[in-house]
Amino acid sequence: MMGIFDILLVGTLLWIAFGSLNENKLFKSVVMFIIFGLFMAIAWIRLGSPDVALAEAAIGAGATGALMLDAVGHLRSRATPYPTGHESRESDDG
Amino acid sequence: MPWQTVIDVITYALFAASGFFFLAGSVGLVRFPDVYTRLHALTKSDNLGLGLASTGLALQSGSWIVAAKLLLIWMIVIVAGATACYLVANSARNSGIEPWTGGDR
Amino acid sequence: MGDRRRFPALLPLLASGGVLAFVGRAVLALPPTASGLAVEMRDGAKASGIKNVVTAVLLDFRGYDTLLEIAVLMLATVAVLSLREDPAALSRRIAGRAGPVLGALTRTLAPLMILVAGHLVWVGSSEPGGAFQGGAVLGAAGILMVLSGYAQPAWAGRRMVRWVLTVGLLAFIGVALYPMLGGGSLLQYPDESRKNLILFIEILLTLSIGASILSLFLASASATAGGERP
Amino acid sequence: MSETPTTITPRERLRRLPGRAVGMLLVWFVVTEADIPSLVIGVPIALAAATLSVALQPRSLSGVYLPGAIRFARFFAVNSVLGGIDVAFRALGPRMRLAPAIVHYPLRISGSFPRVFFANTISMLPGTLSSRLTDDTVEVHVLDCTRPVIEDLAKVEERVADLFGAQLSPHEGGGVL
Amino acid sequence: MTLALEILATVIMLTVALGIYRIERGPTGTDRMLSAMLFGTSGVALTLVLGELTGLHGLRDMALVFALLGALTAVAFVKRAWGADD
Amino acid sequence: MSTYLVYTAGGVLLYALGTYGLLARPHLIHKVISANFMGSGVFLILIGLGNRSPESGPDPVPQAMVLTGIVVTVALTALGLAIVKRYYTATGLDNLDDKPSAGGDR
Amino acid sequence: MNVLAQSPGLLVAVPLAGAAISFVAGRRRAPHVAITTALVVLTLAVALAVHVLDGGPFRYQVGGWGAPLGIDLVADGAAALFLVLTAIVGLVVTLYATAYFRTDDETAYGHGLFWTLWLFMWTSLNALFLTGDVFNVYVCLELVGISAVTLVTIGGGAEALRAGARYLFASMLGAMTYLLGVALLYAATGQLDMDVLRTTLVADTTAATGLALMIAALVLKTALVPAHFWLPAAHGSAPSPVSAVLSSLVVKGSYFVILRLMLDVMPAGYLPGVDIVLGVLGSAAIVWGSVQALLQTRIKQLVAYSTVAQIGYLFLVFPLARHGADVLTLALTGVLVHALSHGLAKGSLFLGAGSLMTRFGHDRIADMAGAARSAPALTFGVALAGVTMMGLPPSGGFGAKWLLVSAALASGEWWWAVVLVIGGLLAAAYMFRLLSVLLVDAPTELHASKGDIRTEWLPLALALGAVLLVLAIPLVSDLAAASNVLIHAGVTP
Amino acid sequence: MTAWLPMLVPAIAGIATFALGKSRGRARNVVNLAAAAISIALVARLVVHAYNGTVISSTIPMLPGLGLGMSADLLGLLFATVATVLWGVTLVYAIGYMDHATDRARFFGFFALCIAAANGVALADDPLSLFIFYEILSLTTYPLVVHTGTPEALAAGRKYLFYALGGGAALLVGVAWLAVIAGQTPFTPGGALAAVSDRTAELRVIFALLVAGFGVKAALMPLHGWLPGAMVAPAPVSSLLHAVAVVKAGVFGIIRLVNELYGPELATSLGVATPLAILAAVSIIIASVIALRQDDFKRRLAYSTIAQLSYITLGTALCSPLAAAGALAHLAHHAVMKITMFFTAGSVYETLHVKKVSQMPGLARRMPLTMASFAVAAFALAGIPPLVGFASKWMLGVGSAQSGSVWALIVYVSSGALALGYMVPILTSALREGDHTPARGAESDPRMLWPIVTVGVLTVVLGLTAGLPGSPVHWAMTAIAPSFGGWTP
Repeated sequence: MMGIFDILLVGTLLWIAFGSLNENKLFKSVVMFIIFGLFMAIAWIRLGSPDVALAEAAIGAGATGALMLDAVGHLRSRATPYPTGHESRESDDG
Repeated sequence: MPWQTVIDVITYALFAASGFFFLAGSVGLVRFPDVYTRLHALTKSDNLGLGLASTGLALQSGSWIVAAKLLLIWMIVIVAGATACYLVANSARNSGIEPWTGGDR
Repeated sequence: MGDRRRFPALLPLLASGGVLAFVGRAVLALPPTASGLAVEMRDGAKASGIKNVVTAVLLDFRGYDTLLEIAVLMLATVAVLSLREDPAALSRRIAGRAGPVLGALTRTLAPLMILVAGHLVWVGSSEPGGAFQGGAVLGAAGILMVLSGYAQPAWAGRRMVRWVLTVGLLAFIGVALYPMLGGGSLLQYPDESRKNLILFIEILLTLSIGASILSLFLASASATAGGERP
Repeated sequence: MSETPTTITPRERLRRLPGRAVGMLLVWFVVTEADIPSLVIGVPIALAAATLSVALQPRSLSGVYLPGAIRFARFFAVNSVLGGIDVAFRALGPRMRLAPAIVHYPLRISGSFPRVFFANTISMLPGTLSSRLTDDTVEVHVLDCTRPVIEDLAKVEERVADLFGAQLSPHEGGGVL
Repeated sequence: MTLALEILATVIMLTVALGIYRIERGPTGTDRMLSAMLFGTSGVALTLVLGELTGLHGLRDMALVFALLGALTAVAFVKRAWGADD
Repeated sequence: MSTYLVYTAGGVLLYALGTYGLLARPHLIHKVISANFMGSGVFLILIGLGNRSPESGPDPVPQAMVLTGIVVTVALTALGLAIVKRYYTATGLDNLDDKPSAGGDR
Repeated sequence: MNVLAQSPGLLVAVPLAGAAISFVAGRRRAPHVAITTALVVLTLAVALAVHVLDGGPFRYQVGGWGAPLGIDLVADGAAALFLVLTAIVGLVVTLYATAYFRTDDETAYGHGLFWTLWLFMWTSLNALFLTGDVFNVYVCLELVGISAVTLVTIGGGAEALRAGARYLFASMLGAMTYLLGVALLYAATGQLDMDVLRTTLVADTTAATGLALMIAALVLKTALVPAHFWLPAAHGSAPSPVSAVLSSLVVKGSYFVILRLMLDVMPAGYLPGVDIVLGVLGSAAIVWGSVQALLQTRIKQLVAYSTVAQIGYLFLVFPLARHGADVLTLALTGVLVHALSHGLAKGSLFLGAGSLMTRFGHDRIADMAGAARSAPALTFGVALAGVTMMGLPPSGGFGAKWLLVSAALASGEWWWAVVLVIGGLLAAAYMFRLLSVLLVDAPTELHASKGDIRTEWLPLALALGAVLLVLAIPLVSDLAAASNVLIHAGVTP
Repeated sequence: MTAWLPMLVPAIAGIATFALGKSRGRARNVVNLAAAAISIALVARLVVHAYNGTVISSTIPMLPGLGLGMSADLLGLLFATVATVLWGVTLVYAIGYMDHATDRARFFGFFALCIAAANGVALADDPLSLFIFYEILSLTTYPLVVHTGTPEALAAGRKYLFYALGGGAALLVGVAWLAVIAGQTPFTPGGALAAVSDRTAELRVIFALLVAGFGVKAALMPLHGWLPGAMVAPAPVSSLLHAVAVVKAGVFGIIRLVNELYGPELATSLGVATPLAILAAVSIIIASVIALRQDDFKRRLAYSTIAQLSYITLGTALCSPLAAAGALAHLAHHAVMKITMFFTAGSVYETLHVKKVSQMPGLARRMPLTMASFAVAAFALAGIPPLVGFASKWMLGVGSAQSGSVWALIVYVSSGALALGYMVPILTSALREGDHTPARGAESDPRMLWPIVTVGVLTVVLGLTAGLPGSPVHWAMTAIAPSFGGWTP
């Protein structure tokens, strides 16, 4: 059973990695990358390395994702200026 | 029927239900027509799936403190999930993504 | 990197294909069982009294690597700080508080994250966990607070933050140098205080790592994005 | 919906600290799975966490009403399961029965935290998803507008009010977008 | 029990893999974020199940971390990368 | 097919993929991501091959190495993104080839 | 505390502490921290060299565990040479930078974080020269890489950022490839310590692949042609003190590891053909780099391409190493002298180029006429550094070229000598292209503004060091004889 | 240590000159003149020692197994004496010549460094040391060649560098190869390579490389291309460096190479001497013929230099004791003659801006003393007795006849005739009536005039005293004798 799990996991990892690079949509690549980190954490569990898994989870779900998304936001911010129509509707949450 | 077997059977059932809800959530994510509806699928089924799985695991561990920890985890997931869900829906609304109202699918 | 005007990605393709073949062959040539240094390390860890072998390897046997690793992290933080834009411009851009929903989340989760970070450091000696994991959670708490407006990017260069950033590394160096006074070598913890010294370092490192990760985000969270657009 | 800018004195903050610290210590206890020696470091960390908590949320968490809490928990558990089942069947069904709509629900409950709590609860319950919280309304995305959404939401609001031991004014109604 | 856990793990794995389809399809950035959020829940479950399976109880801490940080990505998306979609 | 080999093979493929991406993808963020994939590939190989000891369990040394590696990779990623952002601010470019947009984020 | 015996540990810990302290010290006090650190490190490096000269190479067990459990530092003659070089160039660059980076703009030069970054780089270089552990090399390389990349970008500006980005990705590619090599090597041998590997390495596909990958990665980091694509932009667009450090020290760091792996760790012929390939690439680098340097119109680009060329010389030791202990001794001493003289001279050239650019306000060689009159010391420094670059006597560069030519002739493979000679002539061509402009008569009032005494004389001091190195060659060859490469090759001093 | 001083004193003077900077002209002159005086005294002391049979030498270790050696033997001291003495004379001339020039600190500094290098070449004890100073000489000359900073000066400098560095490269390989097969090989009269004389093929290649290296400075055709162009340098530079130090370093290298490194015997048996001799002979004839057709005064002198240097090379390559001694003596003699001529050329240009032979009519009246000195030197160069050129040419001729190379004798005689052919037209042109009005008072700046007269007189005096002990001729014979196994003239 776990053989299937392993192959599924590794296959998914490769799929994500390929999908992330074989893509011109930057945001998609980044989301793929974030997901990739989380899958890696699962892979570490399977490889009997909980310390690594924990580190990968903490960093992958936390800092890396935030940094990447911030970078995407930055690169988007000047390439295509935001429409200004939303400002009046904007709530302080979003 | 020994007590452990009862627990095991309950656990199996919980696991099966959990798997079902996880699967349903993902199918919903894939099948539903727009962001908002997909969010529904995501927040409800998956949290339920996690809750059921945690309950099963708590039963198996047979320790109150572990059960409490699993409950804590579940609660955190719910709070975080609800907030994330709200934030995403909110941002989708703000960015002008109109909800699907049927018809074009 | 490659001439992609005329031969799209031919060179990279060759490179990665070559790597694949070369490394694949090497991996397949390996015997299916081998133990590396596992046995030595486990025996060594038993002697050093740290139950989590990985932590023993990280902070004791190969503590020097970890010292430099911490240096890498701090260096990267300094690097990102050096790349940041004018702090005044930053705080103009990132202002405003979180809304009630996000604010509530932060107020709930941030203290919990501190608890969990502390827990990860504490269990590090026997279970999975340690300074980096704890620090990462701590940093994430910081990032969450930044994102919900409870922390200001302009803090990134503050002296107080600098101290927090540095204290782990400084403590580590101090502890590393301390055995030299007694004629030992760098990082040669005295046996009687080994565990406590490691815990001491780990706690301070957690603080610094957390501050590092937060600063990495703070300093680079530079321009307009998301809800903060003008 | 900003909070009223009343200043909170350091004394007040200090007064909240012990309670929070005890709470945090309880969480610590759970997180460490009842590891007693860990209290050496747990106590200071719980104090630190409590300090942060107070710093972030100097206001009292507006006393939770215990019987209400139990009622709420039961209500939430049942409805959450129902919500899951509801969505699961909609997702897995051969023809997805979806009739989504946006509903504006005027808030009756007061206080920042209860309102957030209400909005989050909405998101976890069958067929509803809060998508915008403003000063006086919450905007809700519903999966099936054929159901009596407003009534359901009103019921939820009552439960939440019950949890916080508050009374609600009668409802003036909302509308489908 | 092991087999049940293994099956559950595989199923959860499968559901997460399914979620990747949503990233592939989009169409908006927000849709893509959903998959990341999916992991916030499924990842916790997967971690817990695998932890039980391998006997590494320390993994409950990892699940805790996943749970705590799960929302962070969504927050970052909303606050920093908002609008970074199609 | 033993478990370690599945992950190691995955690591090798991942590494090759990362190499290709780093060399061939013009967008700078793609390059950062590719480098991360390379790193993850190497880590998988390291720990995968460290899992070949049936009697003594996973080798802790590769785990320690990978932990160090992860920290370093995070540092590199953060630095890379910071540079990419500054570069973009300064030039409006997201690639090193002077193309207005190397594929962009549409 | 026995400073001599503790010097390896201190050589890493002291600059690291300096880096940390300079960070908290703030923009104003950081230079003082840096200068103090530089002086201490110089003392320690000399102490280490003295210790090695007295008692031969020694190992330093960090943590007291010893290989294979722990990490050992290796202090041998070659390491001592590189450490002393780093300390000397480091001190001069530090002093120069106090003048060069003086500004009232709070945010200029990375918010005044140059000092911290530089001390981190120094730490990592020292660590790299000392380490005896292949994984530790990876960490050191990353430290070097991150600090180097950041220092390139510290001046700001699109060019620097572009160069920094390119450098960063090259650096990432190199680091990951190196780590992959370590992974395979460890999987095959179960060892990380270089000395243990040296005694236990047997013919094995995986281990060989690992080592080949490691060397390929290090070659990329050393910017050997054709992996030099990142270097000219990075070294050319960084602030001058940074360029000086990058060119004179940083490329030597990864080169030093190649040297250790190729000549010490691996038995002869372990990777058949790689030594020849490295030699051929080195030769190609000499020719290609020099020709490119000849074509540059901007002063720092010229000097940067000169680095590409000069790196090539360092790789000629590998094909020559196969010809017995005598030739190896000559060749190794030759590359060590070359590394030293190039380090000093290239430092001088980049610092000089920086001063010239400050003086003229631009970097076009063609418009630098009259420098000889308005800045004689500076021009003289550049000229002396040029002499070393060309390998003309009396200079360290001459000693290096002599030793390498002798080694080539003694090995019977005279074609390496031809390469060396051609390289020297091409170096003369590009250096005199620069010098002849500087010597041209031109109205000097435009740029007669007095430079700071540090920016005028420090380049000259370094260049003088490079020239006078010729007198220190006996000392260098003593240290070379005390290097593990020669000792393990069975050479008795 | 004493053996180093003739090199170190000018070197220190050079550095001191740089340090004094451009403003302190008087101090600079004092330093340089004092250094010249001290150097002359030092060399004289060494000469006395050498004549008494004690060769002072000293070696410091430099490269593994190889040292940097200085040895004050008679052969080297002859060159050192020429360089040092003429430095003193030239300094006086240069101070006058450069009165209004710019960048004088740089000029005099490198000037002194050049002399230091030349003395180093002279006293170097082994091929490595010789090579090192030889290269230093190349380098320190470059700033002097391009001193004026004009485009043509830069072009000439570029050409000079091209040749000098190419030669240096050949030399490097040759010397290194020699060191690889033979180790440290101090110059020994009669040859230092006996131990490795069986490696004939390698030794032939090395010989060729070394000749190629020295041949550049010795302006051996076809390596002479840089010399005529380099005449754009200020006159003192041309005179001292191109007539004395630089080119003489080349031929001196060949003398060391043939007589004291390979030894005449080995050079003959390897069959490398004869090709060298033929090359030199061809150079003599071609250069002389070209000189005939030059209108530019300094260019004509330059081609004359090429021819005269090949005299020395030819004499050395004949491997006959008398010819070798004649070659060595001619090294000194030619220096004195040629410096007179270049001084004249510089003086004429600086005072009247005359550059071409065709502009000279009237010059003899305008500058009688100068032109008289020039005439003496010109006749000496053609080998008219009893002037200085005669003695050495006689020795060269007789030596070549003795060695059985009659063709060499014919070359010498015919080129003597050619020398008359290119020198006499200068004199006749100067004697013709022209537009230069006769001078009132001094012809040119006395600091330029008197050095010319001094070297002119020297031309006569040395010619007259050629037979006495201590004269260049005697000195050369004493110095060369050991190379030919105790040959006594």
